Amino acid sequence: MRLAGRPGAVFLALVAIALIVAPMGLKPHGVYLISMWAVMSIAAIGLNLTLGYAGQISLAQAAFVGIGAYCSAILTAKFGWPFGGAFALAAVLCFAIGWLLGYPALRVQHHYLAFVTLAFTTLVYLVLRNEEKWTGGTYGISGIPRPSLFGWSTKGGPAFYYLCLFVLAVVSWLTWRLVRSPWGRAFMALRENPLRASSLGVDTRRYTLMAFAIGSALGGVAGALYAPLVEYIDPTPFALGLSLNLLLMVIVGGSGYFFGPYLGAIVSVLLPEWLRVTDSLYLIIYAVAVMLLMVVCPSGLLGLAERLLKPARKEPVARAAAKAAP
Amino acid sequence: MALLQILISGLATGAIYALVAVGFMLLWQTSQTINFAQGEFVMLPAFFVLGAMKFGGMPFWLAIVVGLLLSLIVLGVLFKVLLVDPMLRHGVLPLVISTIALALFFKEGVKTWYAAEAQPFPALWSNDNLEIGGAVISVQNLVIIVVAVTAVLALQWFLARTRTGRCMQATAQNPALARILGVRVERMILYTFLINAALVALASFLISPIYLAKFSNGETLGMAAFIAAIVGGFNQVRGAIAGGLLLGVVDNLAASYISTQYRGAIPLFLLIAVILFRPQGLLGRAEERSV
Amino acid sequence: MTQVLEVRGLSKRFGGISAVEDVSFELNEGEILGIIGPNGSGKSTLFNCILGQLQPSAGSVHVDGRAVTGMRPCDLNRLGVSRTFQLLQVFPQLSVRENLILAGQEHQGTMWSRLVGRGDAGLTDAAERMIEFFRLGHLADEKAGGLSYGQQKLLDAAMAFMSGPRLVLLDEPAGGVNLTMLADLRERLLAINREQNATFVVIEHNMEFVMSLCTRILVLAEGRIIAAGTPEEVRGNRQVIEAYLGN
Amino acid sequence: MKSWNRAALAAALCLAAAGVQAQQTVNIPDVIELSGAGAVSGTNWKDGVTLAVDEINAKGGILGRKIVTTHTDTQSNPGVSRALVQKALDNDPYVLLGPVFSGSVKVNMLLAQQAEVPQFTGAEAADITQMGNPYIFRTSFGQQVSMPKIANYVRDGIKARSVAVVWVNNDFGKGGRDSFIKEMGSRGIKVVADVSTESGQVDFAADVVKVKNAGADCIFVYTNEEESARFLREAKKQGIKVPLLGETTLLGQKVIDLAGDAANGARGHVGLSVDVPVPAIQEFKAKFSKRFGYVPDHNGIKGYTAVYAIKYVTTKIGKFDRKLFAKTMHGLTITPAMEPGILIETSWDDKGDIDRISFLAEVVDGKQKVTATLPKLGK
Repeated sequence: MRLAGRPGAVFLALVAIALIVAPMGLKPHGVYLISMWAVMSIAAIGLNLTLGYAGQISLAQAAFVGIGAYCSAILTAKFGWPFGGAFALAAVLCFAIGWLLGYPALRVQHHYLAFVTLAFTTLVYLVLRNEEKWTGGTYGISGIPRPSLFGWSTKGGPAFYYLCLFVLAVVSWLTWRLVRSPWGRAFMALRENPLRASSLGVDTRRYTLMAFAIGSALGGVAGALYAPLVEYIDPTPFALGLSLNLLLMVIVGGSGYFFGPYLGAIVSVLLPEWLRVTDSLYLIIYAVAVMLLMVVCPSGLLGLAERLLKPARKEPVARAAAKAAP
Repeated sequence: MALLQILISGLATGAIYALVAVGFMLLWQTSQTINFAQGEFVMLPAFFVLGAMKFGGMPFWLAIVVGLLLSLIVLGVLFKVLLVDPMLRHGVLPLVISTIALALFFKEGVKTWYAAEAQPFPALWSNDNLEIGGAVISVQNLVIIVVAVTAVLALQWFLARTRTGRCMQATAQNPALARILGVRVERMILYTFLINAALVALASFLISPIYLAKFSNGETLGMAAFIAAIVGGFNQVRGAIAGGLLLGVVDNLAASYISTQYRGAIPLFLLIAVILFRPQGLLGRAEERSV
Repeated sequence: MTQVLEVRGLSKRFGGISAVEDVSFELNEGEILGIIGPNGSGKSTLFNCILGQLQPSAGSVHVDGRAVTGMRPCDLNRLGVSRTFQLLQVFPQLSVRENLILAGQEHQGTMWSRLVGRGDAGLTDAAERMIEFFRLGHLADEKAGGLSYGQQKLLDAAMAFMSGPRLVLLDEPAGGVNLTMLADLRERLLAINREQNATFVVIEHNMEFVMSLCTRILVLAEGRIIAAGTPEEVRGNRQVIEAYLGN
Repeated sequence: MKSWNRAALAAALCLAAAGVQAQQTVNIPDVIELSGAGAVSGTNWKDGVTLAVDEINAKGGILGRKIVTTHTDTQSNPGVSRALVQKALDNDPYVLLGPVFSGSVKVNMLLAQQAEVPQFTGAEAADITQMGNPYIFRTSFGQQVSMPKIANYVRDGIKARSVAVVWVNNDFGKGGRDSFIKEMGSRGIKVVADVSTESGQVDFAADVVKVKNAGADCIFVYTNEEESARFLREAKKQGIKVPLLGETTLLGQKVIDLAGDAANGARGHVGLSVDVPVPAIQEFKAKFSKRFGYVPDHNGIKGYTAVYAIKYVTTKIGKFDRKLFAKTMHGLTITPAMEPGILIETSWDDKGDIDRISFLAEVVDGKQKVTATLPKLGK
């Protein structure tokens, strides 16, 4: 989606200002939630790169959030590393593991790739749970400190929110540049027609691995923030459920749209909270809402927006990313 | 003797996986539906039955009939018409998301409107045990193996030998061509959904007396069926039954001889190995894949 | 004249069936070589073997004297060998301009410079010229998927030329294109051939198109070359007529 | 009785201050597992709380104020539970109820401590009360209390030399298993098999084979209810003859219902259960079952008694003072005579740990039969 022109820029500026002033109008609970939204957005942006742009269906993103979270938690809480170092290592580690996980993608595609990455997520969960010596097992790791950066403590909710927001902004800017660079174009070529891409000199192998590695690194970045945000981690949040949830964020927001993950994260993180007014029915209503949304706009919220904004256009063919050939 | 016990118990569990895996695979074949709610599909029919007994005051046998009918309607027809049909032409992923949401809906629905706690479920057969060469197997387990294998073989016979079955296979392999040849493709796809609904209902009635009925039962079962379908071969009915039985045995062997903590990992390694080195599955035919 | 492409004893067998059998030919700079033959005569298999999409069972391929047998398509492309496909192969979600920039970008700079450098890899002007050349100007910002079939064929061909290739292999460029568009395409191909001394290999069923475009023609039947020569020579060849009509 | 006077005085003062005070409410939010792995425990807890709150409100509330309780679902996820506790704290709660999962408790007890809000938790992990948090209170035995009791039984009752342990690999089962094995070590009893099982596991054949082959004198089973039932059935099928021991969950009526006659002979320690022969608890069980249509487990009692403890303490101190509430709780004993809703005499120590009588029981003919009553530790 191109939010081209002035209205788009103005709108974005307004959103940015709203995000900056948000903590002033919110109670600590609200600040915590939008911090969680920012963190999940980062993870979903990563998945959107791998899946939405490069067309590689991955259900491994939860594992990378988990690896990032444990990396930052173990290094800061157990070894007293500064946050910056742990954060960087989490990103690099996930980049490397993501690169390796890309190799199966060179052999298999579509649903088969989804199954392999699904298995990977569950395997990582088992390791996190069973290797108690390192990960604390089911006891988890508590007392994860919120960092001080350049003498500025992020202990308080709003301060940590600004850290999350800052990272989100940097990630957004880098991703924006990436998807508009030749790399982004090559990713999309990979998604739409790898055979043709290869005949145009696009090194599909290298770009596939890169799409996995970068997407996974962003998962790690999100994890590295998740751990100090919650200040406690155990393996359960990083099981397959989170992968499916992140997939939901990308698809519901609009796979392959730059702003899709931000909207998707709203749906996944904030919508259930808003629905809590319905008490014990809130998850049921949430499930129905997601199904309705998918029936009404299978190409996600931004796909719907695009369709409504450009009614003259023919309905675009189903996005290649969403297509799994038999 | 211990090994025999493990093998026999593994086969009994594997038969259930197979039953669920077959339906899973049929849906994929004919309509490219990766049903992430398949486990919940197995969980639900038992609650249809319990609900019919509790709220409708029906006797058990009648409740079973009602449960089967409800399954056919809800998990067969409604699932297809309301969820799959509108999304099918938009590729696999929106439908995947929908089935994930559907799984949540079923789980939460049962929990909210029936009970969060595990429920006992009346047994269809006696709970006696038989002894085979030192290993013990319950009559119920034996019945499960027999019924599952029979059902799958009957299904295979149906698909290969009857006209409708062959039309269904034609639809699965090439819907466009099938349509040209005069096959009523829409109807064939509906049959697939009905067969799946019947299979999961059967699985539900067979296992609930042993495993109890609980809203969260689908989580484990769905995953197992999923792995069984892929390992056995995504395009072969007998592949799915081989996959299911293999998985049941491998799971028990892993727990016995490798590590109970990592018992869940072994089937996953099996899954990854099969996908990477024999993607058509152990018994499947090679399938055309994009390079 | 310099030799651009040399194929020696190329064979491809699938199981026991031989799709291409001992095919040899060479191609000089500026030539337009047509390859014709009945359906199933192995034309596309031959293409795919030359282009590294399939691994040949035997034989060798040289481009500019360099052995490229079995090289990956993307590496081959970066050596200056470009192609179009029999079936439509554009990127439907990208605009016409983006399609063209993509087609050229991997020939510029390094992986790193493509990551941090300009978004268009400095190719906007080149793409603009190509758009003009193929007369797609009014469609530059349209998504390629929204173009008509013939327009997509033109775009497909334009993409093949975007990297300034040394050799272009065109797989049925005329298939399914209407007459006006066909004349357009032929004229554009001849213009490129003239202006840039570009070298082509064309697989085609449309005899008229081939005869009017190519300088030399190879005839394939059951995986073997049964005739070769100028369009006039081939037209009169008895074996060729038999191969087409069957016996 | 001095406290009663003070309460009356406080109530009178409140009424005097403004006529509308009678309509005032007290906010006691409940943050609990209502979906995900903890849903069963959480639902029981929630219904127990609801029952108590409704009873108290029907009788006029606490110090004339009606209790307002919102139940929010943590989805059994510590990150979500943290958000919800934050939300609860944002609304100036008097006391906090829940959650049951110890991982979640570890996250949010720090928040409650910072806000100086007392918190009643259903968690049983040993370390929760060992972090020096003066605002956390248990509603049942911690595993560091219950495991020594069952360990003594293994040594003195069963006279076992070796034991096999079967546990569910989540934060409930792992914590119990670790405490139990430590207790076995200190008593010189050998652990010959250590079998981890999965939450939601259906096939226990391999696990039973394993413990059977280990040849232990007894088997300790520490899993959730339905897994316990499945294990018991498989154990019976494979003809296990040695005693099967458990802690609270294994002997519950729920497990007995689910496992059928396979449960017969199972024995062990029961901390808190609706099956013990205490009239007040039987009455509670009847009320609960009538209202919610199912038989509660110990989490139902935990939720119920927590609310009554709040009522008693608040009435005792005569005002809604959180700090004083926490201070009063330490070293407090509540007997059914003082507050019938507590069901059974209960004491809290200075760390927030609980002390009650408990029971040794055995399943006989499909019923839990108490064979001995263990006194409170403090007596």
